[in-house]
Amino acid sequence: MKIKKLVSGMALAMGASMVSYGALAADTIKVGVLHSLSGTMAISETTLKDTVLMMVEEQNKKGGLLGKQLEAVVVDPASNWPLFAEKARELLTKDKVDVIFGGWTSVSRKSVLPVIEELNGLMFYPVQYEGEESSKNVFYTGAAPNQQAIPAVDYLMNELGVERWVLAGTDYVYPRTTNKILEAYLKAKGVADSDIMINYTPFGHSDWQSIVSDVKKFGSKGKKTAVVSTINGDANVPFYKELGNQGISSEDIPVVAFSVGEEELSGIDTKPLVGHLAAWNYFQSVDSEANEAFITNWKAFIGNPKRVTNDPMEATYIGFNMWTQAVKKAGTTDVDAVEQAMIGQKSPNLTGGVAVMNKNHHLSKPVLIGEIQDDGQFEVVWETEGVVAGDAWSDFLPGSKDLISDWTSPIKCGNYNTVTRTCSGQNF
Amino acid sequence: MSALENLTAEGKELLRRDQVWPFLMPKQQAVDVSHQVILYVEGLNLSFDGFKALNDLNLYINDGELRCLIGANGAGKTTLMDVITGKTQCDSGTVYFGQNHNLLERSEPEIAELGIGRKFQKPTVFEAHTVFDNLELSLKTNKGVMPTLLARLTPTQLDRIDQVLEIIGLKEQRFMLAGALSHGQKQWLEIGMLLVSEPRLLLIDEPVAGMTAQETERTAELLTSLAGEHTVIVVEHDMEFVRSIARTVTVLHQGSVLAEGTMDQVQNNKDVIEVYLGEEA
Amino acid sequence: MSQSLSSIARFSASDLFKGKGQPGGRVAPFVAILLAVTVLASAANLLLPESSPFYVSTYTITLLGKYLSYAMLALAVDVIWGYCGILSLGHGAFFALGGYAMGMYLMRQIGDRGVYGHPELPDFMVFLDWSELPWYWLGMDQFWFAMLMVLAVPGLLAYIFGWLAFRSRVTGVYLSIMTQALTYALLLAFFRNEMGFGGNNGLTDFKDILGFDLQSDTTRVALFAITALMLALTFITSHWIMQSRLGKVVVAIRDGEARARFLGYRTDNFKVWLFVYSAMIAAIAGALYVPQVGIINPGEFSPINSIEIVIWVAVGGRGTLIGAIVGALLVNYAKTRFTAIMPDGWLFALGALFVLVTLFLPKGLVGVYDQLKAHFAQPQSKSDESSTPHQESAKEASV
Amino acid sequence: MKRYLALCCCLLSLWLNPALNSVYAETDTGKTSTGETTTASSPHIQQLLTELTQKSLNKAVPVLEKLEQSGGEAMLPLFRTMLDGNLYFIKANRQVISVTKAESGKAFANVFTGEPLPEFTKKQIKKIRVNNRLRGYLRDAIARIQLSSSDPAAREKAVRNLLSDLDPSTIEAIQSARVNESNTAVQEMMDLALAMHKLTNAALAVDQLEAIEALSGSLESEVRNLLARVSESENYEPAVNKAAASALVKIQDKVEFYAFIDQLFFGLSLGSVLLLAAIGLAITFGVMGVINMAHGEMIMLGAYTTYVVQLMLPNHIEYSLWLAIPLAFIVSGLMGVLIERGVIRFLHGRPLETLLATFGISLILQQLVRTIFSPLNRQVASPEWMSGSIEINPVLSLTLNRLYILAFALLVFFLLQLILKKTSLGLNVRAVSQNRNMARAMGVRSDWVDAMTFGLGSGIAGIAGVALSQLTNVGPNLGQAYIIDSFMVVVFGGVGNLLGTLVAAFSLGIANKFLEPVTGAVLASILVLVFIILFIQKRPKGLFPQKGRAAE
Repeated sequence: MKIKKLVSGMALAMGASMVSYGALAADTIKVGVLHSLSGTMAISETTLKDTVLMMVEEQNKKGGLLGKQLEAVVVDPASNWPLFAEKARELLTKDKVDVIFGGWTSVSRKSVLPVIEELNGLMFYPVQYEGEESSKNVFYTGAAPNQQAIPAVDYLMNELGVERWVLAGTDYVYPRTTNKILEAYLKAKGVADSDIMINYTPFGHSDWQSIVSDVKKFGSKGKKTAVVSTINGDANVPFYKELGNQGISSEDIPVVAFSVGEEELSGIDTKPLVGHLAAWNYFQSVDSEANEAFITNWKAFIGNPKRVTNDPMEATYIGFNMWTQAVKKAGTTDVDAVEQAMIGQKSPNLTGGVAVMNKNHHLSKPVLIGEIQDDGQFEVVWETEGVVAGDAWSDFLPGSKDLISDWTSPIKCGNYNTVTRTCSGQNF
Repeated sequence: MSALENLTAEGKELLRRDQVWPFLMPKQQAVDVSHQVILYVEGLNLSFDGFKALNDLNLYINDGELRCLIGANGAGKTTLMDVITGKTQCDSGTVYFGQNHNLLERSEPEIAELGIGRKFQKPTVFEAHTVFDNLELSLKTNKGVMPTLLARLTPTQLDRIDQVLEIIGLKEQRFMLAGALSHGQKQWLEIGMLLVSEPRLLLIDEPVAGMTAQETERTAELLTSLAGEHTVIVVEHDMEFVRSIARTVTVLHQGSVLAEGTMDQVQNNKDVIEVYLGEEA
Repeated sequence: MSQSLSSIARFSASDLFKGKGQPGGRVAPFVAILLAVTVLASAANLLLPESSPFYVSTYTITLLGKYLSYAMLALAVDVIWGYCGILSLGHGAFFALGGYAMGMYLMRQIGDRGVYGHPELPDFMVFLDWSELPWYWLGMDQFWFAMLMVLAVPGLLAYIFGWLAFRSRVTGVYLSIMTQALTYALLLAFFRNEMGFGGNNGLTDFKDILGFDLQSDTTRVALFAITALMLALTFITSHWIMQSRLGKVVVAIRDGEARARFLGYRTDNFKVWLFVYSAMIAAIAGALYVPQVGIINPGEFSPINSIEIVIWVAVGGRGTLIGAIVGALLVNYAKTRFTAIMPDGWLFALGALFVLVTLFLPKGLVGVYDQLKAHFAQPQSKSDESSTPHQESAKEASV
Repeated sequence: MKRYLALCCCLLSLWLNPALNSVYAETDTGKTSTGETTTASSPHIQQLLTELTQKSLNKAVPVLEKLEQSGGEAMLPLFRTMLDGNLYFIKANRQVISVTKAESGKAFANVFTGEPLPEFTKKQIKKIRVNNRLRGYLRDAIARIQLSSSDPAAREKAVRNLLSDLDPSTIEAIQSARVNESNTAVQEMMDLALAMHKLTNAALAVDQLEAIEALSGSLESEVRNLLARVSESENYEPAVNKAAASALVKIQDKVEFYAFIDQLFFGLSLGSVLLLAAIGLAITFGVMGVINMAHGEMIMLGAYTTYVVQLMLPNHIEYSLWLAIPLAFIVSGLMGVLIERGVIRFLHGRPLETLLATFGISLILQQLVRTIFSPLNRQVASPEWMSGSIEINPVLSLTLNRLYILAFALLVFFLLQLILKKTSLGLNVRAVSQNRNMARAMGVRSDWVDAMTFGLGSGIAGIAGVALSQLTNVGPNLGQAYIIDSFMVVVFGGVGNLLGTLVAAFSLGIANKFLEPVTGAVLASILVLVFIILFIQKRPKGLFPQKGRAAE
């Protein structure tokens, strides 16, 4: 019978501890931070958590927002995708946060999406992604494929005269979609089927011998060849090492990567990488006053003069600034009001110029191409003239070329089919 | 063309009306002991890494006989039992149970189902079960998965268990965990498990190790009373014990039969004396 | 005679609810508590206003539902490990397969409400340019068929794997490593986008189940209640099985497989049967888990997950059904609390838990509880102890 | 246990502190060679140099071309410095200088003479940026200039670099260089270039056929591409088309043969990695019967040891590995002994429980590393002698690091065999593994043997970590990536049999690499896993099972 008491006691304790959270005074504006602090994604996401905390601190120094202080609520979804949904629900129902900054992987965003839409929350997603999505409740401050992949290919094609293409990626949705878009784009530009090689590898792939040797063979056909890499995280180091060891230099076959930034390079011996490329909307090396200030603040905040900044951090920075502006404009943190106020918000980029939030919840940003230097930084070698508007639905995919996203009246829809004039797949 | 012929020939063979398909053939047939021999072991060979554990071993056991196997360590006694019960595969040779059951083709449970029970050298009982449960599990019943799931003890079976409990003297301990029994009691329990399963052939490996003199005596009594209705093969080192029960004794040496006969015959056998010179025989 | 007769009859259904001292004695109270908590929590969510201090939020309900499906998963592992001594490091695979089957049904229920508005294809197939539904997705729009698959696919996999493994006597450590390889191979396979299961993203954005909106509180409460009921049901069934002669054979196989074989039990058949049974419970747990958390992806196949399940069971006490459930609930609750307080410390705590439990609590918390109870009960009656051998035997765990 | 952990924390942090304090600086590798000041200081060149500092990236090529034409060999140091990204100019007078990293900050020097210059502040100088196009040009230019280099290898390389772009001026240069060339390899390469030129430019079919004759058998990709073009081109006579096609087929056969060898090498190399990762496990698992789930973390510790060694000796990267190998052995080995003494000895005869306990340890170790070194991957540099590859011919080159690791794996394997076969420790280990009680009765201190065995197995895993640090990321998840593969290798090979582990590792490696081109990397690993699962069903004891009663 004692077990009974134990079990019932436990149940009660569990119930009580959960109930007691509900009612907390709301004299602050709560900012939810939904980034993994443990597990495989902690490497990348912890930085973004710290960025949000830094922004919150700065905002509070400026006197807060609407006369209230900001309060960050940090939870740890532990790189576990179902846990993202659970923690999002916790943030919205228990902590009643006014906005969430969070997510890194696509799957984490996909996991959170139904919850955010059900509970009408507001989330800022700061990482480059595959597009093909536009939710009323999410603002995408990272790059869409047309803000990263397509300009990069343009650069290779026009500036370096690349004719043969290796699209190498880790086997998940972002590389798949990006490569689909690129393939369609390249073919539209007249590249023959036989001049495109597509290759997928598993997460954390470490034995690149065969693939690099294939790339080498593919590149020895007398036409200028480049690798467009959507290889994810950990797999990059062995990939570049193998490239270096098999004698493929960046002049022979340049690699342009979309997932390699300053943070990733800080753990790599960059010697074999020098000259390879990356496409982002931000590089730490960009010389601008705003950037210098940001970097100084960041190093001071984190207490480590060697820490680097990267593109998702800038995306968080822009997202946060836009949100504060939108809240000021709306005069409230009410999600619907802020959502409408967000559209058209302008915020200076760290790299110069001004980012604008479009009707499709994506940003207009400049695109930069940088070459990796031996100090782990990028040297900008090319940039777009003016800004590129993020495109939620790619024009190069058959399924989505008729879709647009427009969150202003009268369409007010994330995936509006311009042919059938219908709006589908909305969760509210 | 010839392939086609082969195929039709095979097809014809397959459809012969005078034969039942092998997999449809009932496996459980009564043991055929019309020649009075219940166990035929012929030309058995087995080697482990070059060591010949069994070397062209031949052995015939009559139905209802009580046979003792003796021999030094490594003579192949336990290995022989392993081969008979299907635990170990031999390299060559044949083992028949009665005239119609080739034991080498069968797995341990099938051999057990044929009615060959075994007691191990080291007492092996289910320590996490009670004495009663140990016996219940040993009952001669349908041992398929579903019948076992739905099994209920019948009054006859209960009586049988009670009876055996009486025989092995563990009536008091019926609800005690087998793991809590003394060594001797475990020996008895294992014998009880054999009894309750009503086997045709009992293979008993060192039954009296760790028993008191009194218990040994009772064991001897029990084993002799079993012979006749059952066939019993006993492996034992205790010569006193062997003398007290044995009618026929087989001496194994280096994996083959060295001598066979009554205790006295064996003891006076020249080869045996030569091999065991200076030993107790 | 009559005495032993009654001892045989002790497993009849009515006795389940009045047993004393034996593990059977835990069935009735546990089921009663479980159902009571379920009813109270559901009522508190549906009937009370949000302002009431006793209101239970939907978040809590969903969380409880998740815990309960984990408990069911732990039960499945316990049945095969605690009772039969087969340490499966791949039960996460069956859980995930069940989850995927349910996920496929839920995906099909979306119909043309996907973002691309395709009448049949799930979104991820549309943007991968698939023109038609792969054959294995056919029929998954029917609830009954999907539920059949929830049981059939993991069951079949368990059957094939078990049949191959147990027949050739792969045991102990080898088996554990093979089960781990199995779930690892499935992990890699489900990561592949060509498999048609949504790759890394898995299946998500579910809308409704059997026509009920998955977002509504009522549906969530209902799912929670169904999970509780299924847990109770599988608990009672497993208890009944473990008390039957089959259960005894299973324990006998754990402690002396060779002996059981010499008694005429085809132990491989028993093991396969139990393995399939256990896999099916895991699959049901997975199927209940998915609609509640709203996503299923290959991460569930990861070998680490499967090992974690084992530790729930070890913490609670293997070889006792209640132990597995208590372990799963406690560890998961601790995980939820701990990761919120100190995310870095959690892995230290979890790691230490593994080491300490194996070193000092081989019988888990239930073992400690029993020891304490026995300690306090000792002066009263010694006969009580001797009449409860099953309890001892059941939690005796030698592997 | 806790005490041990605390102790090891202390040790690690003690280790780390001086390491963190010492500033990481790269060795001075880019030495500027001396050049001829006279040419370099001519006013024309000075003007061009100033122009170079003013042009944007994409317009720098013409300037460089002029420099090459007028400066010739004297421009070599300039081009090299620029290629290395070390070319700067002083903002004030637009004079180009070379800036290289040195032990104490930066070294400033005259580009051409290498004369040291006074220090400049960051604001005073500006880098002349290079991009890939410039690098490509510079490399070609250096090659052209080097046709008259004194090093035959450099000359050969120079000619090869020119193969892809044979314009009349280069051909002229090659022709004139050919006359004075004495080295046969360089001669052949030059003849090849001339033959290629002849094939494209000769008017007569006879000459073309002769050129094809000269080209057939060459494995250079440019030659293949040219032959392929010729065989399909309508500008040539059919006979020439045909000859080119048949020459191509001949080359293709050769290429395929070498591709096969290449793949075999890949397989062996993967196998050697598997062997290194698994061999320690083969000892702890095979000999002691302990399922050490923390084995991967022992590898990880070895890799981190390499990192720490490099951190402490930033100027001796070349030798760091030699120091790291024994240190990694000691660190991982000690950790292994700690684990054995603290946990595993209490779990004797309960292999499945060692599995759980060591899994817990692996979580703790991972988190420990995360706390101490941060969750980010750490940077481990490869020494020069391990970078690059041995080029056997244009289609077959064996990467040096893989080659070294292959040799190293075999060396470790044979050393281990030697230890087990020839030393008293080995004798004791084998005795205990075969019959613990007997060994104990014979006076073998089985406790001690267990600890040593576990330490040995873990130490070897640490060595594997040093090797892996040269191939892959050094991060907290390093061990996880290899643990399942290691178990597969040991189980497949047969527990308790080192030779089995060797055979298993190489056959799995090779199988994986031969499957990969057909099925893709993911499916290849799945297929290998499924194969092992099925194989174990068929032969539960692996490839080389232990026989006899001891195996029961």
